[in-house]
Amino acid sequence: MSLPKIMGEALRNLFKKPSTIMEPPDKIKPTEDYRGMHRVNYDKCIGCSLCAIECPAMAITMVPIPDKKKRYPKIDYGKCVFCYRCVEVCPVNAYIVSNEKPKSNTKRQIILHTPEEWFSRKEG
Amino acid sequence: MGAPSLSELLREFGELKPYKRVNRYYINIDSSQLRSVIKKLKEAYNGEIYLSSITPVDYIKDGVIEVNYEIQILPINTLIVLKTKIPRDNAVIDSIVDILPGAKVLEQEAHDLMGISFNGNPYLRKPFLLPEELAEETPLRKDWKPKTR
Amino acid sequence: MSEGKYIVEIPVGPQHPALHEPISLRIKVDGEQVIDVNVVAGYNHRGVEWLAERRTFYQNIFLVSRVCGICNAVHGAAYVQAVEDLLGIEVPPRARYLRTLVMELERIHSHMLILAVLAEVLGFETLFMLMMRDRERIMYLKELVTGNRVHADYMFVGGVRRDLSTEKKDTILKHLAYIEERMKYYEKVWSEDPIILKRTQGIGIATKSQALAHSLVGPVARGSNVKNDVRFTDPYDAYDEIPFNIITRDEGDTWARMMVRIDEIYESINMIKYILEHLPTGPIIPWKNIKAAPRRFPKGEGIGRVEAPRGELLYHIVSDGGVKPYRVKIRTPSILNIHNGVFMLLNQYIADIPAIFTSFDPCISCAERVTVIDKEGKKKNIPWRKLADVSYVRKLFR
Amino acid sequence: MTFVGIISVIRWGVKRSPWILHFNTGACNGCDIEVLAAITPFYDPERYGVKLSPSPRHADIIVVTGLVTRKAAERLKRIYEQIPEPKVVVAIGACAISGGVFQGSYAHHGGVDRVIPVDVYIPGCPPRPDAILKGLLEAVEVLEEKAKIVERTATPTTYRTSVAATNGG
Repeated sequence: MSLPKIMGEALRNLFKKPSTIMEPPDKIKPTEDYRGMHRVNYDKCIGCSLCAIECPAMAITMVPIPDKKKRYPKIDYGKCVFCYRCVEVCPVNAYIVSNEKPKSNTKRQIILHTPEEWFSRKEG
Repeated sequence: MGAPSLSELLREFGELKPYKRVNRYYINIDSSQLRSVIKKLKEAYNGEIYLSSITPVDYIKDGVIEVNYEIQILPINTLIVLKTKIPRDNAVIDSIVDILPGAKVLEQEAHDLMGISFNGNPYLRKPFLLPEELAEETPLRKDWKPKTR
Repeated sequence: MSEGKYIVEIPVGPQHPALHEPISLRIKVDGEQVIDVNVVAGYNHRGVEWLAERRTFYQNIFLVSRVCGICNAVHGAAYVQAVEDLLGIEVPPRARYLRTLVMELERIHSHMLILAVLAEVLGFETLFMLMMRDRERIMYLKELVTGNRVHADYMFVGGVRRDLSTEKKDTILKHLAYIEERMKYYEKVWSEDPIILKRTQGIGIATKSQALAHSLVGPVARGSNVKNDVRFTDPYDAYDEIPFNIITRDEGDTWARMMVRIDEIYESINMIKYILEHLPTGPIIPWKNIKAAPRRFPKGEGIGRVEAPRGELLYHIVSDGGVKPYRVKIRTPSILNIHNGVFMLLNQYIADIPAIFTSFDPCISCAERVTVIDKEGKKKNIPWRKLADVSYVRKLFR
Repeated sequence: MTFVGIISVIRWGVKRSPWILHFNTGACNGCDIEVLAAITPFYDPERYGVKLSPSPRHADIIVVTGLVTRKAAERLKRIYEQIPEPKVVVAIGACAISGGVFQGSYAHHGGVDRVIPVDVYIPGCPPRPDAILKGLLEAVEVLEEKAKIVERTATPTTYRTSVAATNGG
């Protein structure tokens, strides 16, 4: 490329909008169809543990809950690969899907989704 | 040179059987004939064949390891699988690395993970992919179990 | 040095800033010329084939996708093709077209990535940034169609997991028109820029017979005029209905391989346009819903072959009639190109090694599926002073 | 300038311009291309001063992608030791956190925290570039906290020995 051409390109780029997304990174929204955080509607869940069997990453474990007879799935987002296989196989469609990005954290224990959390939120 | 049909070409080694999909065949051959089959294929198709993969399968019940050589023949767009069987406890087969140099890494891999020795391949080494502490092990054999850590 | 050969062994990698991938090359040089290359592999060995024998057929769809992050949809497609071969299922036409669409999108983004990375290796950082910027659009399209930017998880035994709505078609066409226009500019840069031409033309040559004998696949083979493309030689999915050309070049050098990739991007764009125009209607899986997929697998074997962005990918599955496969063999294109392609590095200059090696489009996680290497651990015959030079060499890779 | 002054300058510099070292310990490349995508103009981390560093000795944050294979584990430990204090470890993706889909294989140790201590976890398979950027900003906060501790506890002698140790490694 000749020098005037390069200068012209540089000048034009000065007035172009930058391609960078200037919003803070946590404000950037994925598209509607993004496979984001999925949660269990524990009221619908029948405790069949199909999702725990089918999960390729063993991210779902069935845990007992005090005062409940059934076992409920607990999702570990640190293991989850967001393939949505659990959403597909659930016979009662108990999974709630969203396009929410999984959040980064400084503690390993916090990136979990447990039935206790759900039931305590309902009671509280 | 007109391309001879594949089944005619390999009649002396065994019967060519088709897979479900078109243009895919397999043939059971003796492991001692492997080199002559590949040499014949290479000559018949002017060198326009390439080795696609080597798949060893461990049949522990029968005590054999089946080594499948998937070979693509470019002029007639055909995949042929050469099936050979070797004993499990003496897993030795002739190397084809001097006929098709592309077999080098596939034989290295099979040697490392399945413990098959290829006669005449100078590049074999262990460990190739495995970590140092598993250097003597062959993880893809069915009787292998990982040590608990 | 007149008193004899002065041979130095230079370890390159595994912490490899350009490719972000762990592989180690032990290069023996005489002066500036490479006389021997030893690929030390295994840093990325994760034991996928072993794990696949211990997971169910359906879990494996998601496991094998994660063999490689760049070409994940084709890994899934090859695996499900092998399982369909085993089961003997026909895939509905709409699903076949949608699979092809996702695989072609993946080819575009993979080729753009390696074109950008090679530009960076040559020191052309502006081109790297521009190509990566435009590549984001393809990633956006991939997210739109499959639900994730990288791991598509789009394939399923018998069909695909998501349908494509009409509004999305227009978005895809809009972005593809932009990419096509930009690619014309990049093609001009790649075929005219004097620096790129001087650094890539005439180095790392593989002749046709060498490429065939060493089992090279994909753009590396097609750059050497080998008409080897699974899309043509063993058509799968919708490739027997979609018109396309196989791109080959006679030069066989680094530049030819990159130009093959550029021309393949155009072919992919045209194929996607054709797919969107001729997308059949109908179901996307042969059953009522995904829950009705078969639970029993017959005894037998299945072979799945697809043309990944890097070359032919082969899955060989053996089933003994259980819920888990008896054996899953994964033969990735990179293992052939990396380990068998090193003959092209011989008699070249050290400065050209990164360019030639990058032009193979090496994908280490594909090649090893289980592994990383130790630079100084094994052979300590290099004096400490020489390691200062090694860090210099590694800067070349930046 | 006094010694405390020098350390404060280091802390200020660390906060404004964290250099990251990217190390692939056995990932599938999915996280790697997202890290690569995160340093491109679309997300432009250089506005926060984030820059890829080629050498562990210049890095403040080590970004680990992928599960730790047995061969890579020793490399990772060495690289971790070579990074000068204060340092922060970021584990990107399900594999780096726990092993992800590859759990139970013979060839790896599992997540990064089995080998070196991890400060920030970024879940996802792979996380989006903006999520990676968010995690890096979180790591900068952790880094600042750690820099404060280094500032409070460092004396000229300990500082010099730690520098000597990292240079000799």
